[in-house]
Amino acid sequence: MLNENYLLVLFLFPFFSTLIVALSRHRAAAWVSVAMAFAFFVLTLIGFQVHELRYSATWFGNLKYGLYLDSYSYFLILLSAFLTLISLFYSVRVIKEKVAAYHALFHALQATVVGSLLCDDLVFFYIFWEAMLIPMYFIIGIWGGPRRKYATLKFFLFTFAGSLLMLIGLITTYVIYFQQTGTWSASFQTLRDYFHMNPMNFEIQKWIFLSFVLSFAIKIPLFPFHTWLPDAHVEAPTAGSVILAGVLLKMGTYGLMRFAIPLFHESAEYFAGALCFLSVVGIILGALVAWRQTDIKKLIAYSSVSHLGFITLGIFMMTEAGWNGAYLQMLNHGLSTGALFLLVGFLYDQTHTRDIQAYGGLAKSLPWFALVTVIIALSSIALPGTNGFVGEFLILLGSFQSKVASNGWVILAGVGVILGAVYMLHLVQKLLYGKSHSEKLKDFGWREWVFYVPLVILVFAIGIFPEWILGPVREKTTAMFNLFSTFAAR
Amino acid sequence: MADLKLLAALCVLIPLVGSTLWFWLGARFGEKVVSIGAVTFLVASFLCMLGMFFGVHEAARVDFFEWIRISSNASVHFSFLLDPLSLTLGLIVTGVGSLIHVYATGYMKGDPSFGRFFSYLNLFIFSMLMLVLSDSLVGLFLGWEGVGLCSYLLISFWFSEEANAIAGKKAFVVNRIGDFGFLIAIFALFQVFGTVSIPDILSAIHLGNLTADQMFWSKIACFGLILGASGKSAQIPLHIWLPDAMAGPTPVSALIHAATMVTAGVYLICRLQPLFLLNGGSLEIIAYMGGLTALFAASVAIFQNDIKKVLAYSTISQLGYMFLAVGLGAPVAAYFHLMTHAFFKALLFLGAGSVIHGLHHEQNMHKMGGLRKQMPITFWAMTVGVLAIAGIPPLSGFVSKDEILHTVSTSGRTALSVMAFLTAFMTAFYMGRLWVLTFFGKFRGHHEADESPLSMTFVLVTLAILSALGGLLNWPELWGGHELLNEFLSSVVVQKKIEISSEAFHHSLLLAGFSSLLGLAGLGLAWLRYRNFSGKEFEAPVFNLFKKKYYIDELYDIAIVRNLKQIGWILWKGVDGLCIDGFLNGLGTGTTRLANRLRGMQTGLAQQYAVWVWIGFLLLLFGAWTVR
Amino acid sequence: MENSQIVFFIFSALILVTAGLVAFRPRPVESAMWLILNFFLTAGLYVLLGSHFVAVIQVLVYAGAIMVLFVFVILLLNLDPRELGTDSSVSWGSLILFVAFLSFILLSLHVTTPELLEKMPPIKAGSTFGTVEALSKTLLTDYIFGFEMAGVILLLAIMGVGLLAYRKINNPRIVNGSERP
Amino acid sequence: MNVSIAHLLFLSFGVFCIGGAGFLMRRNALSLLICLELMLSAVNIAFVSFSRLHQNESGNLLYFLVITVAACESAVGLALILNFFRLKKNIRLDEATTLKG
Repeated sequence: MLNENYLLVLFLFPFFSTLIVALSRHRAAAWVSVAMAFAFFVLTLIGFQVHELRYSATWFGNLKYGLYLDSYSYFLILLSAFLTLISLFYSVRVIKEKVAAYHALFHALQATVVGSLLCDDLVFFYIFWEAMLIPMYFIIGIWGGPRRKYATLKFFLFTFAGSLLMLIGLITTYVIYFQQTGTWSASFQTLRDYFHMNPMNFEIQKWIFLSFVLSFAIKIPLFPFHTWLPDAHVEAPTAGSVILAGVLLKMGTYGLMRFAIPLFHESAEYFAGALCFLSVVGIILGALVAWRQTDIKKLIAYSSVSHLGFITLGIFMMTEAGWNGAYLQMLNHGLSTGALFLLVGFLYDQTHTRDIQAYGGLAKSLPWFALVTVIIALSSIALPGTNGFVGEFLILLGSFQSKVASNGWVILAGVGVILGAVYMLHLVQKLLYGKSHSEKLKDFGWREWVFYVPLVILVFAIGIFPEWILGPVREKTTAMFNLFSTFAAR
Repeated sequence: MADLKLLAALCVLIPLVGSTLWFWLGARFGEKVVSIGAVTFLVASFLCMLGMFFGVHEAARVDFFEWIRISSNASVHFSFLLDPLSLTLGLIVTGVGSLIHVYATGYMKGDPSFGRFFSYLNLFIFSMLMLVLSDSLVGLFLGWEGVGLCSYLLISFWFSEEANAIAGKKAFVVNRIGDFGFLIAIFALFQVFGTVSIPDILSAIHLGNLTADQMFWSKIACFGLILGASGKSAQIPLHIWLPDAMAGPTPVSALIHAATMVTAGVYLICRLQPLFLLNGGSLEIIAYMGGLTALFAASVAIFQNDIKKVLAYSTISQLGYMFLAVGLGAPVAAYFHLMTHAFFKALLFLGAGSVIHGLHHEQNMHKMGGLRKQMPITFWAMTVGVLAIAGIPPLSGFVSKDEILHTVSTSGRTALSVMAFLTAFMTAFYMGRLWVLTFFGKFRGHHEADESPLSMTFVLVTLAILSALGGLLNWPELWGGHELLNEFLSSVVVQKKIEISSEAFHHSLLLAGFSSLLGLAGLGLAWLRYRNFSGKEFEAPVFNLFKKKYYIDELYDIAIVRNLKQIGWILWKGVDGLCIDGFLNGLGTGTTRLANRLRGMQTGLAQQYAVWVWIGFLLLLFGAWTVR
Repeated sequence: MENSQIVFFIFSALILVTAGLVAFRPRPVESAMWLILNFFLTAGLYVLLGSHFVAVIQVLVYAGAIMVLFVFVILLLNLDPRELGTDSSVSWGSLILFVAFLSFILLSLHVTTPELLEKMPPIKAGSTFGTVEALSKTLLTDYIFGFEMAGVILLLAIMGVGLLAYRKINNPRIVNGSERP
Repeated sequence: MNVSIAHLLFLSFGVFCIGGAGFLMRRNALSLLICLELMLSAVNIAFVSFSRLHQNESGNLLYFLVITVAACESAVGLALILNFFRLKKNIRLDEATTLKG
């Protein structure tokens, strides 16, 4: 059986691999990096049976730090490990310059992501949360497209501005805890347990909650803080886009589910209506704008805005089924959007254009590419049987029974389901159908199949047997909602 | 029970396995393997279905595994409900499906994507069976969207033509609008009953005792379901996709867009009939929607020149009949018409396909004519189909349509009656027109026509026999028959029995006479008008309205699609670009400008900095002093 | 008025005058000379305050060593007025205002804390205050850390100056003391 | 000695102000350094006075630290001036504007 040292290993491994990759020689770096990513993936898989693990130690003096793993963090770590593995594998052939640095940055990113997912301590969470920006900043800034300077600046400033507000909220929480108890603690568990028993003054709590939500909303990104996303995606290298969409955006929703709402769920219920409104606007705006894009990556980026709107809707509606669905949808979106970016990257590497008009009739020359694209697109528009459906269905079904906000929002969000089909099929039609004018492209080789096969299998595996994820997640959600309800009963 | 479970699983999984197989094998092993394999698989599935049909006496539930657990006491299962309603439609799906597979092996010969075609077709059969057999609304929804997907894939099967791809997209999106309604209905029903299992919902309705709030949500559910059904079954206002769907290969049109998928809406309403009975107003809506659609589509069908378009509008019109019947509380009649329609409309489509195949993909009826000599088998099969749909006794179409007309005429709704009879007449007329234009007169085309291969004609003949004799399945008791279907379905749906009396007998005879007279009149008129066709159609400004399908496509385009596109553009450039980014970039440039101003302070002269330090020190001192 | 008081005022006045001369004589060499005088006077003040050892150090190190360094550099550079540049004309008004402001604060301190104006108590008889012994004891016990730090700072300064001097030779822009265009 | 600490502080303050004024107004680097020495000396006066007031050695010790700093500062400063002179052929501080923003 795994003990808490497993957590320590899990936590430190990416740092270790960053070091190894950074120090390895130019030629070998890429494969060393893939091997390390694979090792980490296997290491993560080992923990599959783990439901809850806690590790706590004293750093020096009074400074304690704790690691905490449960199903909420576990599956995101798994997703991160998986996506990092495939995107690094994909990059082996694509990235030829500054290889070691590139791969090391991805491992560093992994380290920060895993760090912030495992942290039980708000201060450490904040540190990793901020540190996440740095590797991404360099990945986009060095290996990015022509407008990368603008994109990185925007990306950095947006997210940074948000997190500063969170820092203020965090310190306030910290101080209030001290004022009321006379001891210092930044441990999330301690704070949550305490504030459940002794709720904060609502006026203050409201503002702290908003500061947290703003920070997470920018990362998610929730309307109207989403405009950094299309620019960042367009300029990022393919693997960067995969990780950005697949993992980094999830950190925002994870933060909501893990920190903001459990600590301040009174305020969450208070603001539910407004936040659901923003989510729904995001869903519809993302879908409509995605429809009008000619740049494929931008289209996918806006589709992310739309999808993340569903996730936040599920979260803010504060129902158990909605949360389970939202969590599952986080993973689904990571897989399907990651795969879409990889597919676009596959085309871009051959043609060096992302203009949707430049393609057409690819189904004829690239039948296997077409097959995978259609399957992933279907997962993205939530066709039953694919993973997207289970998540979206649970979100909408759960939210429909919400007591904190009107279920009219769900009906409006349902319109987003229709529009989702519109833009995704628009993309499929423009890429795959019509007159073929790109005959010379090569179809998938073994390298592509290595990661598309698991992706496609996962799409259906989650779509038809979602319980292997939903089961552990539901346990966690139920426990959390029990806590909320005891609070409401008092 | 275990056997039943195995049969059910096999019945559904065989087409699914086939679907993946043909996609892989199609390119490698050539047409022969694929055609034999696909047909064998489907026949195997049909046999499983038959086994279940005879193995199940009462309704049976077959549970496979838990799919999605919603909460601790509610979950969605992959499970089947085997009862008369689902088994009958299942038989039609697999039976007609098998026939059409056989037909398609001939029709699609030589197509480079032969394997892909059968892969999609098998996938369709899988989805349709999921739709029909599923015991939960969510499982039904899986099939519901699955058939929509297959329809999309098959409509845009020849994707090199941009128009086909667009038609496929249109079909999918319009269907999605319906699916949205369905989804909302599922949520609302879950809200009321706390379950998504159909039998559980129905038994809860039987128990009654719904609060006002629950009634409200069940009403919402009804509207959602109507929207869903109208999307899938191409009723007004979501009918626009079906005519365009004719871009797909003809076997597809026969299987999906005539015999099976489009009837899913009728099936859904029959399935949940108690729910609709709970909200009488919704049934009224269904009836009027059906009646209006029937009349509207028939009027458009008269003016179409594309042989498949005529049949497409005819399908819409006949589906309207079914909705009309369901809405007036005669689900068995609707179901009966659904069955006979599956036979004769599949026959008509396949016959049309045979003609198209013979003429090397010519679909314009103006370029046909006199084909009865070259294609005798097709001609005779089609003749049966035309007579059946026109309602000439004693063919199947007559019997089923007569039941519907009977229901309408006794319902006391004059407007609906007028619509129904008018439609009956128009149906006969446009079918006569099609028949005459295609098979009589002089040949007006370019290519020499040949009779189709055996695989196709065999299917035509089989379907012709079914269309002719299908009426026996539910021959009215009034006329000495034995209402097999009615009896069979009576455990599932509620329909008022027609009392056997001499008065009713007279009424029904009168009705039958009138309706067959209408049919004959329509056919005769068409014969007179088009026997010596010279390329001249009816010309009048009014008819433009019919020719242009009441401008509904254009209306939607202007009112919805363009506006949405416009909104998308405004949201992109206006909200995202101008407002949000404008504001933020403004913040950025503002900061830069301010910094440029303040930069002047940074002269590089160390002494000036010292002055600032001095001033700062002074202010601090002053501050400290005032605080004191 | 006592003698010591008179002496103190004379010294104070002289210190202030020399300070003014240091600050505002145009040529650096004059400033340096006045500064040496100023340091001597300050040493005298320290004697009055009873810190004899400090006074000695003031003369030896400050006036002797450091100021010699200054004078030496001045001689080395041998600047003409053009190279010295014109002094800025910070308005005298603002300066006076500033001085007035500070004086005001000090005066108000006087008003609020009159104990500052009390005469300092005389040095107790037998006290070792100001002797080398007392100073060195304190320096090597209580303030040993500061003492060491001072040493480190000096070392760093030596290294810094060395570095600056070293760079001069290696700087390619400067050959034989003159800048290459 | 029969003066109050305030007298001594006034003296220290006066010298400091004069040094500061010189520091701010002179334009040649040498005078600047000299004025700096003056300011440090003013601080020294204050330290030694406090030492006298409390009759312990702390103030005197600080005096030593200050002259250490003064020595370092003048050594480094003069070295810098020499370098500056080599570069610019003068020691006019208004020419040292490389850090202009």
